[in-house]
Amino acid sequence: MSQNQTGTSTRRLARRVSWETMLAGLLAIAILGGALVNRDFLTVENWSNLLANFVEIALMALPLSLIVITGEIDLSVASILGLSSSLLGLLWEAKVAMPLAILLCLLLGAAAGALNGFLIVRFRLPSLAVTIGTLALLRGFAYILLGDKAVADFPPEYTAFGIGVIPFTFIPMPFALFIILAVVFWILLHHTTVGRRLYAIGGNQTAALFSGVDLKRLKMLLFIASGAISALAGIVYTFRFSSSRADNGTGFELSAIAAVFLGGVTVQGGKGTVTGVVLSLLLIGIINNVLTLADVANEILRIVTGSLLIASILLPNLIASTRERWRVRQRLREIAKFGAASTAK
Amino acid sequence: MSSEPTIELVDIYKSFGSTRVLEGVTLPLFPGEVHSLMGENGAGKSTLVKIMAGLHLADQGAIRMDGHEVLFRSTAQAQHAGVSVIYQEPTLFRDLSIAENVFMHRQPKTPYGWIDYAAMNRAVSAHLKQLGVSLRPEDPVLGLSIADQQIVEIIKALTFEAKVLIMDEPTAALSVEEVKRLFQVVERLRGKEVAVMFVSHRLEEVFAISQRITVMRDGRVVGSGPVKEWTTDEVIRKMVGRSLEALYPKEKVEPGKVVLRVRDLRRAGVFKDISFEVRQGEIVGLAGLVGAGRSEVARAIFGIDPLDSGEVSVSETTLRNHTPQDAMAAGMGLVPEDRQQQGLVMEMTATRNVTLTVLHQLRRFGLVSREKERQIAARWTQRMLLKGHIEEPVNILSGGNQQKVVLAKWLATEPRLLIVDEPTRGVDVGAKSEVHRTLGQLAKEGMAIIMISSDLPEVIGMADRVLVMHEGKLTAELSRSEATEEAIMFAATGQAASKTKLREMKNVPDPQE
Amino acid sequence: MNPRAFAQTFVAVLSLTGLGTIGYGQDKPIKKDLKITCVPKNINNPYMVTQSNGAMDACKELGEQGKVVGPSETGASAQVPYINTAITQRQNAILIAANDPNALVPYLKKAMEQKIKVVTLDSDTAPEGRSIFINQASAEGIGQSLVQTLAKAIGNSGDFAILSATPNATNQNTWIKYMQEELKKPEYKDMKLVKIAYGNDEDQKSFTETQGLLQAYPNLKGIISPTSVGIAAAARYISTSPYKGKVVLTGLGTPNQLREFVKDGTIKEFELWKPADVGYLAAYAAAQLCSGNIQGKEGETFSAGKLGNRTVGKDGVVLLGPPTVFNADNIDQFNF
Amino acid sequence: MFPTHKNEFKSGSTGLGWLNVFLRSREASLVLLIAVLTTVTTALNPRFLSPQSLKDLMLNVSIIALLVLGQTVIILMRQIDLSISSIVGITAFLSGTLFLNHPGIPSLVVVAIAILAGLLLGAINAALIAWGKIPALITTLGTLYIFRGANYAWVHGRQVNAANVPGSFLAIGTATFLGIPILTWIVLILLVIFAIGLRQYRAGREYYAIGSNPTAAVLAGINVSRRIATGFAISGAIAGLAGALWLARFGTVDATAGEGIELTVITSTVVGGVAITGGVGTVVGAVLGALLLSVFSSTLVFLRVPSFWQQAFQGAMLLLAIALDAYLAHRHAMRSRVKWSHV
Repeated sequence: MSQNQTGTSTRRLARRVSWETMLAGLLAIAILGGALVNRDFLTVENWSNLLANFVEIALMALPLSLIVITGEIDLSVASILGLSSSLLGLLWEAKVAMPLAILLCLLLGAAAGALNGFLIVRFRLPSLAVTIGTLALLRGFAYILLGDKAVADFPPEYTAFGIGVIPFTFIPMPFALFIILAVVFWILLHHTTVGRRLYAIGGNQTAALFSGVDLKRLKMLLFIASGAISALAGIVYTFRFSSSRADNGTGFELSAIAAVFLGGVTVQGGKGTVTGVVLSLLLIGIINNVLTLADVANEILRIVTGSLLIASILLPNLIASTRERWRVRQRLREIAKFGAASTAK
Repeated sequence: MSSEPTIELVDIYKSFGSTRVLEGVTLPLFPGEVHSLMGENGAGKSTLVKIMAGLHLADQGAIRMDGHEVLFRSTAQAQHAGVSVIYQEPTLFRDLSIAENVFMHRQPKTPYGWIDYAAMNRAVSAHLKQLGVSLRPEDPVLGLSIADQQIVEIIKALTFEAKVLIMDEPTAALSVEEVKRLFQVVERLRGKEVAVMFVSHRLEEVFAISQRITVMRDGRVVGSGPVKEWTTDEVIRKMVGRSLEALYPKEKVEPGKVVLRVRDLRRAGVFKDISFEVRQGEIVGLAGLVGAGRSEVARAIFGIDPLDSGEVSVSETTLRNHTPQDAMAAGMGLVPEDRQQQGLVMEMTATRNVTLTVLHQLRRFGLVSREKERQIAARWTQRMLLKGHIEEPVNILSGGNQQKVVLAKWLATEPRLLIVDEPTRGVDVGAKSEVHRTLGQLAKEGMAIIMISSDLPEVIGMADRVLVMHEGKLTAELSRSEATEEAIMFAATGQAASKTKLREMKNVPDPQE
Repeated sequence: MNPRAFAQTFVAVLSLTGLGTIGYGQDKPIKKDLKITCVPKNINNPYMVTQSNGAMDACKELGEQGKVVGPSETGASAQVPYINTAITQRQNAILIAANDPNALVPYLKKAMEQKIKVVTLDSDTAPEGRSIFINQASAEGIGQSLVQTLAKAIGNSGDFAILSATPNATNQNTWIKYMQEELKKPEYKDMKLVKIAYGNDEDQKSFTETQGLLQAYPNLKGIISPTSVGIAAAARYISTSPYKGKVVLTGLGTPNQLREFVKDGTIKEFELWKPADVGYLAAYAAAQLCSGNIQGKEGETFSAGKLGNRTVGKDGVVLLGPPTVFNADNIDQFNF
Repeated sequence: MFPTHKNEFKSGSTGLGWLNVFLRSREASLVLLIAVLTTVTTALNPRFLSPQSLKDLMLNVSIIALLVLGQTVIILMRQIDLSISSIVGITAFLSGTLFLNHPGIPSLVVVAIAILAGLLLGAINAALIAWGKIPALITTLGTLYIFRGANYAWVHGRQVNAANVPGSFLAIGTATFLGIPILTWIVLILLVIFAIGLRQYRAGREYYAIGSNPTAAVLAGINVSRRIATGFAISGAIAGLAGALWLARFGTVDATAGEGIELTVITSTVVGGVAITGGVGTVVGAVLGALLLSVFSSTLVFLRVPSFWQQAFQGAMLLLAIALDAYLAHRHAMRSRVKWSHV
């Protein structure tokens, strides 16, 4: 019996680590493929473009992963990005000092996240429905703030941050910001008690509550963090393109969510790692880049992303269900043997 | 003995993992008879019910209906064969009407192929009237009391024209009035030659309703026969079947200072006027029937459910905020009744589960130290003599070992007061005695313990004092010497207050309000 | 020595010896096999497709390697990866119809630093982001003539509205600006611009926006829609509604899309240039830039194949020419 | 501990006052809200009730209302279908191409092919969700990408113009019968069919059962997987029909047709009283929800509210609707908690 148990556990363990390994493998294949297909792929400039391209989505995906791990979802992230970008433009136009404007944007993002959190935690509303609502509401606010205007003349020292790279490297500055935050989130999720609590909430909300985990406060904080970091993504976007528009980042929420799911965070909650999400972001970014370099049309990328997303869940499910079916059949055979060939009806 | 049994279980064996739940159980149900199945928690009654319902497959043995062997591989097959089951927790569609709940998936149709709502409502209405229930078939299930939901389940079984009706603790959540109504229905079914199996803990009910009683213990049938061959004492003796002293190693400890004091706790519709104290080194049993409000009181003390009024103080300090965090800070621990739903995160390792309550102890420089994590988990699981690796997810552990993990996780908080809710439910005998040994030892070390249990011998064996609840109120406080099964049952069934009512239970016309 | 190098040397020798034509080396032959990337606003817009095809035709004519890549949505940032890719691929020139006047500038500047020639067409960026902008028509001219057309039809008095593309479309906003300038003239004092609506260059949105305009402003006499998607959607709505014949519709659109509406009287007059020519001219300008014949300075002249010679105007703007005015009399002569 | 909130408006409880009588039927409250909005707007701008304005209103709401029918079936089962907008896009262009490449093809054949194509795409969702056991949110998010991507790849920059589509087909989107547009008639007929199907057939009731309590549905012998699969197939087929009608309505179709409407459809459905937690709601309510949103945006236009406000209003309405649902469910739960009258 105990041998059997260790057997199951190693299999379980193997299944758990395998998703990151598989993503890493796919990543290696993508890089190798990219290098073979296109000689420009492994150039320094290309990598610096590649990394910069998905930085806003990557930023939003970090807190989003944690939210999904606790069994909730936040679809309003891209709208908060747009709202923050619009506010930044408006404030800059109104001659507000840039550091203050940035602070106000972050606060607005946190407030927007708090609105989500409040509705979800206090009123116990389903987060899917709430954030579909705030997806429209907050984007609406962005349009109300900025309308058809576009603010462009941001100070060069800030836009330089948007498009510049860290001196002597090919790493874009916004991506460095992402790396820092990814490390912070990695530590938070995997090496602090907060992370332990988050997994417990996602694994079994009731048991977490019975263990004294303050899940209302944690969820609230997560949504606030998601709002603030989405606002930060809005600021990065604004400086990267020196453009503040109400429609900035429309539709990014789907890309961020796709990256989170592909990264191995399950929609039921309780599972997933920051490493997995970072790998999946890189994977999507690289595939995107390779296809663009090869002049493959943009639409193929959508198909690839969608397919990866579905395959990431379908494959493990198929394996599990095949195994399960085999077990049931085995069991029935045993019963037929013991139970002296009997059937219902 | 009227005739051939309608359904008969022959030599049934069933194991879950390493735990053997049923060992060679044989049980016949006869037409027109109510057959009561009794036994302690974990005796295997529920598993037996689930096998008859088609939810579990027996490992060995056969089910015979009208002399033919059958194999139920799904609930639908069992239903089709004429076996209806009413579970303790009704499984209903709360958004749909009563009539639709009864007829889901087999609604009557008009000649045009539309659902014949009129016919459906008529049929259900007739049943409702027969049962003397003032519900309308169009009413939605949402908002019905548990008792009314139970009625819906019964009508469902009736419309199936079931030959076999199995009721798994149907009265657990019912009031005396409602039980009376239910028994009238059962009498009527008996008249229609239905074979009824009645699973209950309430001795009075069992003697009032049944023609035959079977007692199970540890997965085996230890006694079976017509009701007139049984006495209450005999049933209890068979159910317990072993000497209490050997099993329950509670040593006499001189109670110390008051650890917990609760005053006038009230939660509307659930419980009221709850006041008691617990002292150091004391095990206070909280007894009562399922649904009497015991777990609800425990949850409210621990801060999970809100209180409408009342005061909870630990070591003379009144708790201000009513949250589990505060309760834990004050030195409280709660081992909840449902270990899978409330006690454990099933997919996490034992280590992570154990340390979930003491995360602050794991920090080193603000980060989680895996070493400390492992040390703490190892210390407490070893104390509980956990069998199994602590780095494995708990869902592969046996029930007993899972329960040990839950206990370990609360012991790790080193509480002053530990509330244990059904600590040995569904746990095999070995693990059970280990749990008891640990609780006894903890009390000896000065911990105050509240033990909620439906397992009367356990309560009697372990508790220094027994509080009994009935319908949301404390009805008795019994010292160790006063606490006999009879005394507890008396208070738990509210008999002290209304002894006559139960005597009337059998056949008194229902006074319509 | 390959033929191209030979030709180059030959030209160089000619100019050195003074045998070449006098001027800025305009007779230098256009280089072949230039890599030219054409980035439309988005790849799904039929107007953009026609324009890009014009550019590809020119590339074929000149023997260049042209390609069309681009995003499927029109967000400000969507074109950036394509610019970056063009840089990585060491393209010689980028032709781009900008989705946002500012968002692309830093990236186009980067491209220019890498010696990539940038030509904007249809919708411009800030001048520092490109060498040449191919202007399909004088913005001022379009603004004026659209207002004049409408004024003529509604007798210089009444309310009217504008149905634009996206709120941030540069060319649209420039034209609207010039329309508002024109309206300041005294003869239009009785005409009032009541609303600018945005159809986002989406057919369905433009359709419902037209609906909304007519419902919200019952006294509306006319609509100007300076976008091919907008005018087609507006025409379709008006032609099936009681407003047909009562509300004057004009703007910029393609003859093929609007033919039936001109014939059924929904539209009397509208204007447009040939979108293919815009692309064609842009490709020529890019090739000339790459060949060193022009730098994008005011006053430079270059040859543009079938379109003849063009002169670079102020701020590097090259004008395609006056737009064609279409009406019931001439519409059948055009097919694009 | 964490009750899944459900709402219920047909409660038989008594003594709740007029507000509850009004709230008890979502349909009634929606009709009332629509009436109030219409009255106020008409008072401010009488043209709101002009025939043309009414016709436009009906046409505007029709395609959304049609998609709402399919989405209702899905949300009743506690599922979600985000991919409908992409299915509309593909089938709209498919219909156009059929007319373009096969002049003289009967309109009915085109519509049938569009529905079939939609059904096929819906079946892909169905297979992945019901048998691949992938959560609907992820599956349809994935197919939202895939279908739209495939559409882009196929259509590229092409466009089908009204000129390529026979006038008789376009008449569906413009002509009226008894003052009501043909398109609206089609939706009304389907509404009746769906209302009857969900009310009068076992299969229809099973959608409610699955969303209300999946475990109980299994115990009742319902084949849950198959039911969920048919639900997604129906949603796909409806989206296919909506695609064909999209062409009839707008005449011009390119690769972007229908982009983004999934959120409007879901919002309408939820505002119409179909609880996102499943088991509750009617198609009539959901369609009224779509109508309310449509009237509301018309009102904004008539009152000359800047169009930039529209989206914010739509979001606020969805939030209000779910908050209201939760409030009602909570009160209901409080009432049913009383187990012993004396306690």
